[in-house]
Amino acid sequence: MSEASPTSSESQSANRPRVNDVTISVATSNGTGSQSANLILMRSIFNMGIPVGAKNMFPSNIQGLPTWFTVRASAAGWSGRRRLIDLCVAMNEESVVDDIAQLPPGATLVLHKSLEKYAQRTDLVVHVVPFDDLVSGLVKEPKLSKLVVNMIYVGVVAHLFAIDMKEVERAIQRQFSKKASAAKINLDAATVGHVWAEANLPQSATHRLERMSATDGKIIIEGNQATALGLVFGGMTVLGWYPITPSSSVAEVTIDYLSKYRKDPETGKPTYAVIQAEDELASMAIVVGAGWAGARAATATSGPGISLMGELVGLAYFAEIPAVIVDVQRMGPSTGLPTRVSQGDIFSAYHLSHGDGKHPLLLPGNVRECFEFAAESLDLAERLQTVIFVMLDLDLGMNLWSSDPFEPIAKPIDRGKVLDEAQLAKVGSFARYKDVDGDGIPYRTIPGNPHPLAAYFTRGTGHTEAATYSEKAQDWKGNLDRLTRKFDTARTLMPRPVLKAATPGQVAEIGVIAFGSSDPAVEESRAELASQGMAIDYLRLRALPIDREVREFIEAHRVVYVVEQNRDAQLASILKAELPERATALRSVLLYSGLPADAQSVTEDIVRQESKEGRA
Amino acid sequence: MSEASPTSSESQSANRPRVNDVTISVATSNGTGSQSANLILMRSIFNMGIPVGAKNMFPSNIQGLPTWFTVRASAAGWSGRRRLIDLCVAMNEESVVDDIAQLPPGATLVLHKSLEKYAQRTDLVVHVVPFDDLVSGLVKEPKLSKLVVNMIYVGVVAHLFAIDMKEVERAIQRQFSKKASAAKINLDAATVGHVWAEANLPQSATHRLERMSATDGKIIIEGNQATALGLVFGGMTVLGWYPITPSSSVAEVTIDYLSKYRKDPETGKPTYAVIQAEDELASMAIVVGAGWAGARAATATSGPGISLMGELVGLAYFAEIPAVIVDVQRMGPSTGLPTRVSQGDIFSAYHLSHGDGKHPLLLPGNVRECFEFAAESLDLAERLQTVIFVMLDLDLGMNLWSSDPFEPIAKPIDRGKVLDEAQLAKVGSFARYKDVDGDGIPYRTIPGNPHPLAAYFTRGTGHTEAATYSEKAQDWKGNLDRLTRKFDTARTLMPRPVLKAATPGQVAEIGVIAFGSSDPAVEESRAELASQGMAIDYLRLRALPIDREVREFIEAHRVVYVVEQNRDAQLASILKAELPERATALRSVLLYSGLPADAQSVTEDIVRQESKEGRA
Amino acid sequence: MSHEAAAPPAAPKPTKAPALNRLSLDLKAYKGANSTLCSGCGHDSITNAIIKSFFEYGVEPHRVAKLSGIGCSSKTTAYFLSRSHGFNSVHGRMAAVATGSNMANHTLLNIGVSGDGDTASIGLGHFLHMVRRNPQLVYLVENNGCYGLTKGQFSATADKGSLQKGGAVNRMDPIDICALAIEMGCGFVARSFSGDAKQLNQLLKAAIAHKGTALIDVVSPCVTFNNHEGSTKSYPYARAHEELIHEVGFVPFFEEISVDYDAGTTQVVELHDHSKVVLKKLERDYDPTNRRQALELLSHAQENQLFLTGLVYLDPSMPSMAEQLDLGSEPLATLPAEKLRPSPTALAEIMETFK
Amino acid sequence: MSHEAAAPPAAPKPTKAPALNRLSLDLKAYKGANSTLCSGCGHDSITNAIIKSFFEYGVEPHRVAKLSGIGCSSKTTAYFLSRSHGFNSVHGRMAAVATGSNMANHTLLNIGVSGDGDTASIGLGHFLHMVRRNPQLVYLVENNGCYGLTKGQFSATADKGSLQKGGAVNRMDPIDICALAIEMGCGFVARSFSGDAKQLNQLLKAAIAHKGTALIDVVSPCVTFNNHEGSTKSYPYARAHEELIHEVGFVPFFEEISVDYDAGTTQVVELHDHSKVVLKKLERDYDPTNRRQALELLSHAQENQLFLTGLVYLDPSMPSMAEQLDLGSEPLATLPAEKLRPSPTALAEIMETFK
Ligand SMILES: Cc1ncc(C[n+]2csc(CCOP(=O)(O)OP(=O)(O)O)c2C)c(N)n1
Ligand SMILES: Cc1ncc(C[n+]2csc(CCOP(=O)(O)OP(=O)(O)O)c2C)c(N)n1
Ligand code: SF4
Ligand code: SF4
Ligand SMILES: [Mg+2]
Ligand SMILES: [Mg+2]
Repeated sequence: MSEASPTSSESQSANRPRVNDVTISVATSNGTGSQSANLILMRSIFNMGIPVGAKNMFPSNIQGLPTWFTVRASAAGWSGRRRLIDLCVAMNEESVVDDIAQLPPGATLVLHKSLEKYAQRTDLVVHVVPFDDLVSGLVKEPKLSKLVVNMIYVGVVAHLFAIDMKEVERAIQRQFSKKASAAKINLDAATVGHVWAEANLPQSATHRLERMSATDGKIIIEGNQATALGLVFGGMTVLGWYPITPSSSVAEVTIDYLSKYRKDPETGKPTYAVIQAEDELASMAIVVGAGWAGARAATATSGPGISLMGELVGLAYFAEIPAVIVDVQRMGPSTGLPTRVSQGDIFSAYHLSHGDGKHPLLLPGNVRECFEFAAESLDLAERLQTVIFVMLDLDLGMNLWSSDPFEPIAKPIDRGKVLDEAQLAKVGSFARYKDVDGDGIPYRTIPGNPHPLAAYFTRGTGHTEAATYSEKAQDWKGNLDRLTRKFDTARTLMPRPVLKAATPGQVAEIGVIAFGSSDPAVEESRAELASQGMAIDYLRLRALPIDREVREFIEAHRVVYVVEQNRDAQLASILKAELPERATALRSVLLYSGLPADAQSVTEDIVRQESKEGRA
Repeated sequence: MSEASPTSSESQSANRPRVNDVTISVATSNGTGSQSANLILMRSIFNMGIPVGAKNMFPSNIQGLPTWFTVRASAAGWSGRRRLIDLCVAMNEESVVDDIAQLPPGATLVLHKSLEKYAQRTDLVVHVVPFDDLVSGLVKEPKLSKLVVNMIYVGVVAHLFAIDMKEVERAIQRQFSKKASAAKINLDAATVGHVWAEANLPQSATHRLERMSATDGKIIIEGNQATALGLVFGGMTVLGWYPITPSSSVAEVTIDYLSKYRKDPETGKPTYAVIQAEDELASMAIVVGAGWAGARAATATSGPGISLMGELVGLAYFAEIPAVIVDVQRMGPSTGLPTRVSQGDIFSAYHLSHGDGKHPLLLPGNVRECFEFAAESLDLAERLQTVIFVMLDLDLGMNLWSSDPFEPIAKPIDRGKVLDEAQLAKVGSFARYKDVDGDGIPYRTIPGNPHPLAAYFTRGTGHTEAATYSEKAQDWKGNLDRLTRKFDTARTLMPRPVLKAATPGQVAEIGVIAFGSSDPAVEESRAELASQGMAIDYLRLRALPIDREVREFIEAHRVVYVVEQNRDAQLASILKAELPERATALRSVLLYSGLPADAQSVTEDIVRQESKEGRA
Repeated sequence: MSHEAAAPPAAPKPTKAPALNRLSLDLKAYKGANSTLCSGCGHDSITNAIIKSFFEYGVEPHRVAKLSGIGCSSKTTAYFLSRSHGFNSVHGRMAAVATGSNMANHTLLNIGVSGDGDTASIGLGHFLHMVRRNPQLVYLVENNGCYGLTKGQFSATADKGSLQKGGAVNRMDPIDICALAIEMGCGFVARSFSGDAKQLNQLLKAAIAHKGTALIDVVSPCVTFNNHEGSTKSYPYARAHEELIHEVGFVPFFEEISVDYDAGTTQVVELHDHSKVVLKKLERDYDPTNRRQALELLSHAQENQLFLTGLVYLDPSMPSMAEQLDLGSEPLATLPAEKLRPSPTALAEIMETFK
Repeated sequence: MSHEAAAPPAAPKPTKAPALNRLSLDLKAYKGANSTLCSGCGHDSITNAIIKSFFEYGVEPHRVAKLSGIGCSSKTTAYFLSRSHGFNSVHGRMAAVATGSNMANHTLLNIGVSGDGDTASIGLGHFLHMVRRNPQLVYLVENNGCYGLTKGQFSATADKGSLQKGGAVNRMDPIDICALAIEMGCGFVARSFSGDAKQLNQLLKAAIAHKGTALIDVVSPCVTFNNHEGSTKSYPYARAHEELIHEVGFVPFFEEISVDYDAGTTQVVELHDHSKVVLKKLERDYDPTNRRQALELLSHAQENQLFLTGLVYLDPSMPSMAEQLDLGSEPLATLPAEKLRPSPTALAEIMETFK
């Protein structure tokens, strides 16, 4: 589960317990119902007002393989993965050897009694818990006890770190709000664990949780859920999709909210249509057909789906059809690790399809941006008449993130350059692929427009400004050059990068560029590096293609580390090709083990590279 | 048909006719049978010992749209497209206005009498030919006369440039070797044209063809045919394909030669299997399945097929299955211009599929290399256990090129690191994905191997060295890093680039890099530039990934022009990302009008860019 | 029974078509760009039949969306109805593209033109899944048993034993697009011949009137690559072998039928817009509303290599995709933007559930 | 007739399986890695049936290639025959991958395991085209009416009216994989139930003996996502509704049959390796060698939502793909390199034609 060999834990350094800074890992096997116990554990801490995040590392099957859930409470608000675990609840024989081996000295191990024999390390605080005995006092039915046993460790952990049992209870009530009996049995189990621990275990000497108020008014949400809400509030009208991990919940949650919030108030009829297609070729074809016919159409998929959509994306690029693709990236190539984290589709999405062509990518870095960019993507697709990718990854998309509640979208829906009958009558002429405004974006009409000039013929083959067939060299080149202009317009319309100077108003020597789910790790790493005396400016990229700010940032720094979660330095390659003058200033920090990005790996790599240069 | 506006023709400069340096364009409409007349015209010149090449610019339909056939005779051996036409035979009303407009002053126009009214320019030598009258004296049947009329212009052109009618006759006999009656009527038609022209037209004052012996022993062949022969002689055993222009003839010609030359002499049974699949997904899946099961398997396709093959190519990359894809590139994105020339799939092929991954590309630059590289690709695929792309384009693949006959392949067939039963018994252990030799290439066994250790399980998901399922970070990363090592091994196994110094033994200030069908245009351009005093070294790239030579070449020159036939500077981007230190030294010369590369465009662009720098 | 022997369809009486249709449009209003197909290509006859049928039915051109894949056949959408939006998409995906188009605007009539390669090879899966969904669509397969545009390779509908121009023999049984469509629940399945303009005209008008997907598989000879002896998709072969299942007549909803039909020899089926399909018996007793009979007819034809044309199967009652999606009268494509964004209150309400 | 009431297959007499098969291998030699599926998953029962059948038939493990797509079902190729090469490829393309594998080595027996999503959704086109080509392959669809691995969405074989775990109703008619396979000319088409180990065992052995593609569509409940009330692919539903078409028995070529069968109640069909399929009549008079009858049976079952299991169609004579490709006895994969390159003389001869 972790790539690190144990090193001495920071938690050893102080004598008094660290407050509100702990990482807990629960190792179970999937399909055993540990998920709700884990959520309750997280929620209890959240309820105490402590910033908390969770990462679920689950296998690509449905039941029986090792799975890990880590909860990180951090007064400082760090929400990235931490490599070193402070407390491990080890429930699974299949992974217990590794689970124990990778704990740092001084860490606490809560061990299922049946696994006692594995507890050979003397540098750990080991608590063996008779889970089976405790649960058998509660329920007899084996299936139920399998589920309920997990709640017992919640009680144990609550005792160890002084989590308020009132908050555990609140979290249980919330989780089982529709099933009082389930709430009761789970509360009983947590209580049993708590009572047993109180009687048998000392509280943690190293860590402690104390109430604060940093989570007031906040929400906890997954990026896929936020994205779904963005599509619903962004006015998507057609969704064509095909299930694939880790993107399925984007579509599934979208469908749920559509059915609740997107009925026409006058007629009661849906203002959307959804089809679960037979495959990704069809889901993209549906999006392309719908976008052509005037819908705000989207699909959600992951890497293998992206590969299958290539030809149709090329068609949409060239025929200039609005379309949105949400790509919740997983680990490729090939089927890869469907339940692991990667930013490996940057290249394939940016250049998708044969022949020339580039597509704008939105790169949300947190759940709020998932919401906002998903909504924005529909506007951009229609404004630019092209395919817009919204790039998430499994960490951002399927893990739980705390956030301020999302604000209503202020900007009205933008349908781009569409000429309806009246407008067409007014302008009096129409050539589908003519650059009327000099921004490379032509006007379009929507099928059904009754104006005699409205109809045009869409094709993936060479065409003139008037959309007639042409194989003429100058028509082809003229059109392709206009598409380049359009892409340059896109640069100005995409969300701007977020700039954070190490010292406000000053420019540091070193810069870092990152995007997406790397953000928390990079922020934490900057803090770590700052504490080592290394000041680093940060540009968080929020879209491709790049514009002025990125160029200026790279120009302003001696060296810029590009942090990305893939092997091939995909973003760095794009930046080098676009900014050859600064190609040598770009260094890569590459994370591609499949685990969510962590600060330490970033810090170590930057320190290593800087010291090679004799700078650090 | 051409992007150029007329400029004064070079052919004007001398008083005496230029010898063996003429470009003829015949404008007809497709499906009218002009093809055989054009071939005979070309062949007649070839038969006179004069280097000659031809380019067919045909529309993407079957019958009735404008089509152009250009024949270039060049004592110097230049075989690239020439932008300026010396003689145009205009037979097609649909294109005649453009055809005439773009002729340079002083050019000769042979005009169908029915088009006489279009001959308004006074700066041309215009010969109006009563084709209809001439043909009606020969045949009455309208369908036949439509075919035969084209032979009349062969006779006319023969007269104008003093082509030996004996050679026309030989060419006709060759063309219609199986149909004496057709040979006769065609010869009659050519003779009628010749006789009429002798009686009515002066010979050309500007151009003249004279016998030489530069074509003795040479062949004329299309790149697709050469590629097909390469597959047949390279020992391909399985072909899965789906028709697509301009690649179909690779498969079709392969099938022809397989059936003639690839029967087992002992059993009379085929040593190959071919299936025309239902689509490109299936043809690639067939190749992957066959490669996995031990075949030397290949497919041929073009851009849209490449897009569809993405997911399966990713599988083959990751599961390490040998496979060959011949990509006869056409103009994309999307359906684009299926019958036009482009090198637009460099990016998509090199990076094909989602997630991390890169694939070796072979870049033949002439028909001989089409043959050799196609054969070599099968060895490389098995040696590297990966997908090898053989990148042609329509110009190289479907136009006629003169060449020395192909030499037998000396190197024995290489099946790579395959362990059969006996070898496995000897080594005594087997782990499918273990880097035994340090070159990143593991060993494999072939299904059916009876050794108890032979069987392994192939998957597109994460796996250990022993090919068991794994989601562990270190297994994933270790495997991906080994694949990087394997790619580095590929660098050393690919065909080396061809280096041509402007002055042997010296390094010029300027370098040029090009590949594929750009070669003749670049060579001619170098000669043009040399005559303007600009010395240019040339590295002809013959494969990706690049190795040492390319790096050294780029390092050695102040500036390197990368000539490629696409808009997005695809090769240059790859080079910039791989060689950031020299990124600023790389300039692009981009040709993307869909016409075959021509020297003048290259020359003009280099001169323009150099003079911007104040160097030229 | 050869086609020449067949009497013209019974109803409506063949009269000279009036110069203007019920929308006061002339035939020209239904034409398109000039064809660039080979002269004599079957596809051009189908184009003409489409022009005539849409004209006669009086379809408003702007209420039509023309969709196609890639192939000679797929090009033809440019050659009719130039006042309709058209979309010549990519190879084999038209069925799914049309599905999307119909989702965006279910008030348009889609006409999809495809080839046998486009539909039965690369597009087979999408075609079958589209049929299951039943979007509003006249789906025409211009079936020449080969890949015209890529120069004549066999397609999956080539008959067993059929010869390629170069002499190669097709060794596989053909895919029967009609049988598969019925198997997947298509409510309107017909087979016709590009050379049988009258039948095609009646079938097309009935297809226009049909609610949901109407499939017409039209044998349409490729004169350039598949019109030689030994081909079973050539003009001579099709002309010699076409056998009518019945005579197909069509009475649009806006025309009165005055005569009564003899129930013994004529079957009348009413479509959802109250147009009527009038089927006059010839040799055989055939009820195209019987699914089992339809499948039997096709397998009988396949086994005996018969070329039967007519309306093979008709079920006017199948719910259309738009009905299944419960769409309202205003198409999604043109819903006002205000209707597409839930209120800030709704967002606040949702946010509460995540607290 | 419910399954519980059915007597065990007639021949061969059920005897305790011997510990070693005719190759002197034990059952363990046919096992694979431990399953990682949910406990109780129907797919695991099928895995066991495969292990048993290959053991009993005495297939040499190294002469088997295991192929699959993606899905819970597709994972199972890792759980049997660990001494055979296996290939868990990509979603929906296994049919074409297996075709390629069979071209490379037609002497191997392919066993392909797929899911209803893998075969009837994304892979439908390839599946049908593979069937037309008839490679040597036992093709199993582990049909649970849903996408197990992606957590239970409806697949295209979900019955109309079937309920999803969350309560959603499936509104479309299911795709009948067996009917489509017969339509495409498949020579061996069977339907079974993962809970009916005996029938599955006999069918699997018959499929192994069959020349060409043998399809077995096995209803295989997904205990985690599709085993609830309202699902028609649950254990309770399947158990309650399974109706045997006949009793299927299999006599391998290496066993003598001594008894004579009563032609009135038993039909015996000989396969190409001289194994015999022995079908004992139950309630209905059904001849699975009659294609028309087979299609009728399936459409009858579909219309009446019957769950009929048994051998639906059998034609042992269809030429296999290898026969159509005229392949020799040595597989292409292992032909010596010398046989793969024509001589220099041949090249010279060809070069002449280009001069
Ligand atoms: C993805 C893809 N593969 C292949 C092609 C090449 N291609 C163009 S048309 C065609 C077949 C056309 O056959 P059919 O659909 O029967 O139409 P026809 O030309 O016979 O009318 C093919 C294979 C393509 N355009 N795109
Ligand atoms: C191209 C692609 N699309 C989607 C997926 C996600 N996916 C994995 S398995 C599966 C469906 C599996 O359903 P089925 O074939 O019925 O197998 P089951 O799990 O039910 O046995 C899907 C959609 C994928 N792996 N690849
Ligand atoms: S090639 Fe065949 S299908 Fe294509 S236009 Fe010509 S005749 Fe028609
Ligand atoms: S999810 Fe369903 S199909 Fe998958 S393993 Fe579990 S029970 Fe079987
Ligand atoms: Mg066709
Ligand atoms: Mg399933």
